[in-house]
Amino acid sequence: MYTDKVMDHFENPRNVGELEGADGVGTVGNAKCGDIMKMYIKVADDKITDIKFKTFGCGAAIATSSIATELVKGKSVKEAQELTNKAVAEALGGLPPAKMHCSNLAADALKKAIDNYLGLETKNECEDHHHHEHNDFDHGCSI
Amino acid sequence: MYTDKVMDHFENPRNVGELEGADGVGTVGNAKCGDIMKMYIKVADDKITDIKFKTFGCGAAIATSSIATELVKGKSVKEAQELTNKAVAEALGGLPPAKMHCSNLAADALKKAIDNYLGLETKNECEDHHHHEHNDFDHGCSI
Amino acid sequence: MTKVYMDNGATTPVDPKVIEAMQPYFSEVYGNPSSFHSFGREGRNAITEARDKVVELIGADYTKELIFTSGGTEADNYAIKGVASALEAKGKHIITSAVEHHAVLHTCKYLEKRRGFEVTYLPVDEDGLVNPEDVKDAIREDTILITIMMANNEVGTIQPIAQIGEIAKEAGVTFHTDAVQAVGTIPVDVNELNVDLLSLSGHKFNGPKGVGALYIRKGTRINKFMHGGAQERNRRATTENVPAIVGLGKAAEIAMEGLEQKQEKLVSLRDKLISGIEERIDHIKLNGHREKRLPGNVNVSIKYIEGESILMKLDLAGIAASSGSACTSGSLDPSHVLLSMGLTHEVAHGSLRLTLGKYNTKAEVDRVLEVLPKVVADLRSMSPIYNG
Amino acid sequence: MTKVYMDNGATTPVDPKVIEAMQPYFSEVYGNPSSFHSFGREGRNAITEARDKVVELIGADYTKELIFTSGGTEADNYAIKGVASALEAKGKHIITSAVEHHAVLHTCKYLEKRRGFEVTYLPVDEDGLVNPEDVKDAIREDTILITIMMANNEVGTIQPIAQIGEIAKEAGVTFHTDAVQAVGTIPVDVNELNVDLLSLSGHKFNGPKGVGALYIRKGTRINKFMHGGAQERNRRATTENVPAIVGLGKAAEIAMEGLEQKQEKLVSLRDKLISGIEERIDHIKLNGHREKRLPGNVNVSIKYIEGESILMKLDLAGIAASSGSACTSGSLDPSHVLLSMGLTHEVAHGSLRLTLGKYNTKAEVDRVLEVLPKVVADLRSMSPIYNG
Ligand SMILES: Cc1ncc(COP(=O)(O)O)c(C=O)c1O
Ligand SMILES: Cc1ncc(COP(=O)(O)O)c(C=O)c1O
Repeated sequence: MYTDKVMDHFENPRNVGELEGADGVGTVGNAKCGDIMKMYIKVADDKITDIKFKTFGCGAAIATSSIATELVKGKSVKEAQELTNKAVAEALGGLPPAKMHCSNLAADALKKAIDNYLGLETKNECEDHHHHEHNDFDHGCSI
Repeated sequence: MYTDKVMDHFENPRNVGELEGADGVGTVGNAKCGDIMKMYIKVADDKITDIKFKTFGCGAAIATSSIATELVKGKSVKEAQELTNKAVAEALGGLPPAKMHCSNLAADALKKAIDNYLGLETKNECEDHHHHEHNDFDHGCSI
Repeated sequence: MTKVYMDNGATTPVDPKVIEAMQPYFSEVYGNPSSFHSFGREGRNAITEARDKVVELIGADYTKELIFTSGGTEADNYAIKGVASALEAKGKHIITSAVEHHAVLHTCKYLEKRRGFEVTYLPVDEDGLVNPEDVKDAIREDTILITIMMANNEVGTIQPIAQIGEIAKEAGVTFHTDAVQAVGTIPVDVNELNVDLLSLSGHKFNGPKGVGALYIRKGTRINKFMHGGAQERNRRATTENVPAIVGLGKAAEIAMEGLEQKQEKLVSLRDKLISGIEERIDHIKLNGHREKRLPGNVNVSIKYIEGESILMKLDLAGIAASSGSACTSGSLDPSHVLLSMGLTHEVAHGSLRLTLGKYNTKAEVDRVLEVLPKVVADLRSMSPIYNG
Repeated sequence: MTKVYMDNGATTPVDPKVIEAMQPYFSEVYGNPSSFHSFGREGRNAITEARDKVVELIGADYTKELIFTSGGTEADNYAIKGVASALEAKGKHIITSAVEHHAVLHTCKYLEKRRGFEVTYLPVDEDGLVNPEDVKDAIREDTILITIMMANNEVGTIQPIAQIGEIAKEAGVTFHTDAVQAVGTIPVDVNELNVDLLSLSGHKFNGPKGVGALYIRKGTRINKFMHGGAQERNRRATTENVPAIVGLGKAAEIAMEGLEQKQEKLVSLRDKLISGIEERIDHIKLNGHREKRLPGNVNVSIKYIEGESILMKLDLAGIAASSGSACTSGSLDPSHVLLSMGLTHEVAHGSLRLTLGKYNTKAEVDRVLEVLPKVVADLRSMSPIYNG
């Protein structure tokens, strides 16, 4: 179900942890959604010099968080802002369709951390991401 | 599905054939019903001295015809008249439920042969025996 | 006694290569394919592979167009009830034929009796063929489904499905075919046939019993038949029967590779059997179309005698066959197929079906040709309606 | 890596003795049981024997009360839709519980949405128990069916079925229980339980996948689910899946002989596992009733972490388990069972189910108790909501 790249980032997540004295912190999701991602960034010379994450969530959530930190570390703030959830999924060699929306929020978390660094307010993204219509018959398998 | 006794009478039917100069001949069933039995008897001193049958029908029809001839050969006409389809089935060690009605007509054929010997008229039994109610969903398996 | 099995239309022995393919999935790779872990993953992958093979066998475009079922009957029930339920707001008229398998006929009757549908049962000609023009004429404003079988299980007649499919397409009516007797024995291509739905069953082509599939063309509106978990992309609930599905996949693979060869072999055995019977026994009638006919199907009415007693005599000689006589099913009327083709009850009662499979041999055909005439002579000598 | 399979609630490996029993029915005794000849007869006899064994396992009075199906889901669909269809003229109200398997819940939802039925979903307490008084209170004039599962597949809670059965009996309402998780693992007797209908499934007790059965008490009014041929005494169409039915019979026989022993073993492993987890990991919650619980079921919520990632870590260590987290199913809400028991989404997301089977060992329990605490510590260290 998951690519080798996802498994690698799940087993050996890069940049896990908190950053004391972070310049920006961003959180998306909530436990009700099943995923919470928290990103910490340090910025110097308009560059992301350090980045760490903490994630409550499934394998995809952890792997996307991990690779996102790798993708932007050392990049300019502007480049980091341009990172999309889609690009994150692609960097992992793809995600299962079911995971594309609900666990692929790392770029959003990063954006919120940058906004926080830039002094902007943003809303929690969870509602948007999780409450697309779904039908009662469409539950998973209980086995 | 069939008892050994049925199989024995099917494989080695007793008294098959026609009787030239029969004293009584009786036929029941018709090809539409799936079974036709024809019984020939010779009577002397109020006894069934000889009996033969011809049957178009399934295994049960052939076996019941055969054993019925055996059961009454040498018996008095009165005794032969008292033979029932049920007694015929019992003599064979039983018949499958589905066969109890539609292929178990040997006693009726015999009775008609006796009636014929006695100079009585009887109606064809087929209609009575075959058109009990049945439901459309109750067909056999086509496989 | 050497036994001869000529009832391959009823079911076939499982190919040893199929049994071998299934074997690991009972107690080694036994995980639930919906499970998250490695045990489940392996089962899931096995299903994917099997699906690819079946999809290829019937020429479908997408793997997600194929849903595994518990057999041909479930595929037929799913197709007919599923479309009926999805489209009943649009119309409640269904067109089928008088010679369908009971899995189709009784499902249609259920819709008539309990769900307010109207069903047209098209007649067939003396060879068992449906006339495509009749289908065209039967289509109404409220027709939501046409279901006509590809090949008849009793008499082997192959219907002009591609033509009917074209008519259905033009009229915009969903078209289902029960191809249970066809798949694995003759070429089947869902696109050439213009079908939206197609039923198949594993045990008819040397696959396992208890597994089949319904092809559902992308875009076809259909509701569920089996409610529950989200298996089969949420279209058919129940824990996937992995070994059986793997077996069906293997059977499909084997069938595809050997299709032409199998067909040729069956046709040659079949024609030998037919001409042999016609030479040796008088007062017989071949049922079904002589050319548009399943490669392995022989169905003859043997006049003046009754089917079950023929089967019993053959069985005693070690030969397995079947009959459309009512007496084999314990019901009262003989085969609805034979009656629909215009046979009298009397002649229909005396029908004998010999269906060849890939394991049958020339020697077995010879054996049948040796035994059958004796059986017939024997029974006719007992028959009050035979004046030989 | 030695693998540990603790997902027996999802499915179980087939007992080698069951595989052995099935073997001849693939390519030796392959005849269609509805066929007339010796090949068919042998299959028919095998089915009769298998039926006797399953009937004995559940204490039914008559063999004809048992109909084989393709699994638990079909048995549930058949029971619920079949009774609904037979009795809809009498009433259109059904009572069930909020914690049923989807095979029951989604079937009820279908009847609500498409067939005009009204369904009462009874709540459960924090242990997952239905209150029989609630059942009593929910019965109306037009109630035609009560369907409450015997044992829950996720949390293992065993319902007071005999009591509910008595209430149903008194009220004259047909009562069905989904006993898929119970049969073969705990004693099940249809008469003691006062049930009219009972579903079971082979693959949950070391029998084959793709086969199950519905017990139908003599006199119960029920219509068909699968239309077609007259198999199973004209109650369920489709060519009988002989090998699977034989396998189910063998599994029933084995289960009956070893029931007490199996139960004792599972309870001891289960309790070791539960107390071991409770000793080693903090911030956890046992889900389901502590005593009224399936012998092999362990279900715990591990706070501050999410179920799928727990499963992944366990899987990497060779341990197969399952979770009620939404993330394992690709849906959005976690287990409806856990939510119905009052768990918050957050806690429900972190649930872990370990289900023991007859092949699990003490050493395997030890292995889980060694690995799991590390997995939990590891994930908690990554969790933004854990302040260890
Ligand atoms: C034409 C046809 N349709 C449907 C079926 C039903 O298939 P199954 O027995 O796999 O349910 C059969 C055979 O039994 C068949 O010959
Ligand atoms: C309680 C319960 N009911 C029904 C089912 C469905 O059974 P099957 O997968 O055999 O269709 C299951 C398991 O999947 C179950 O645990």
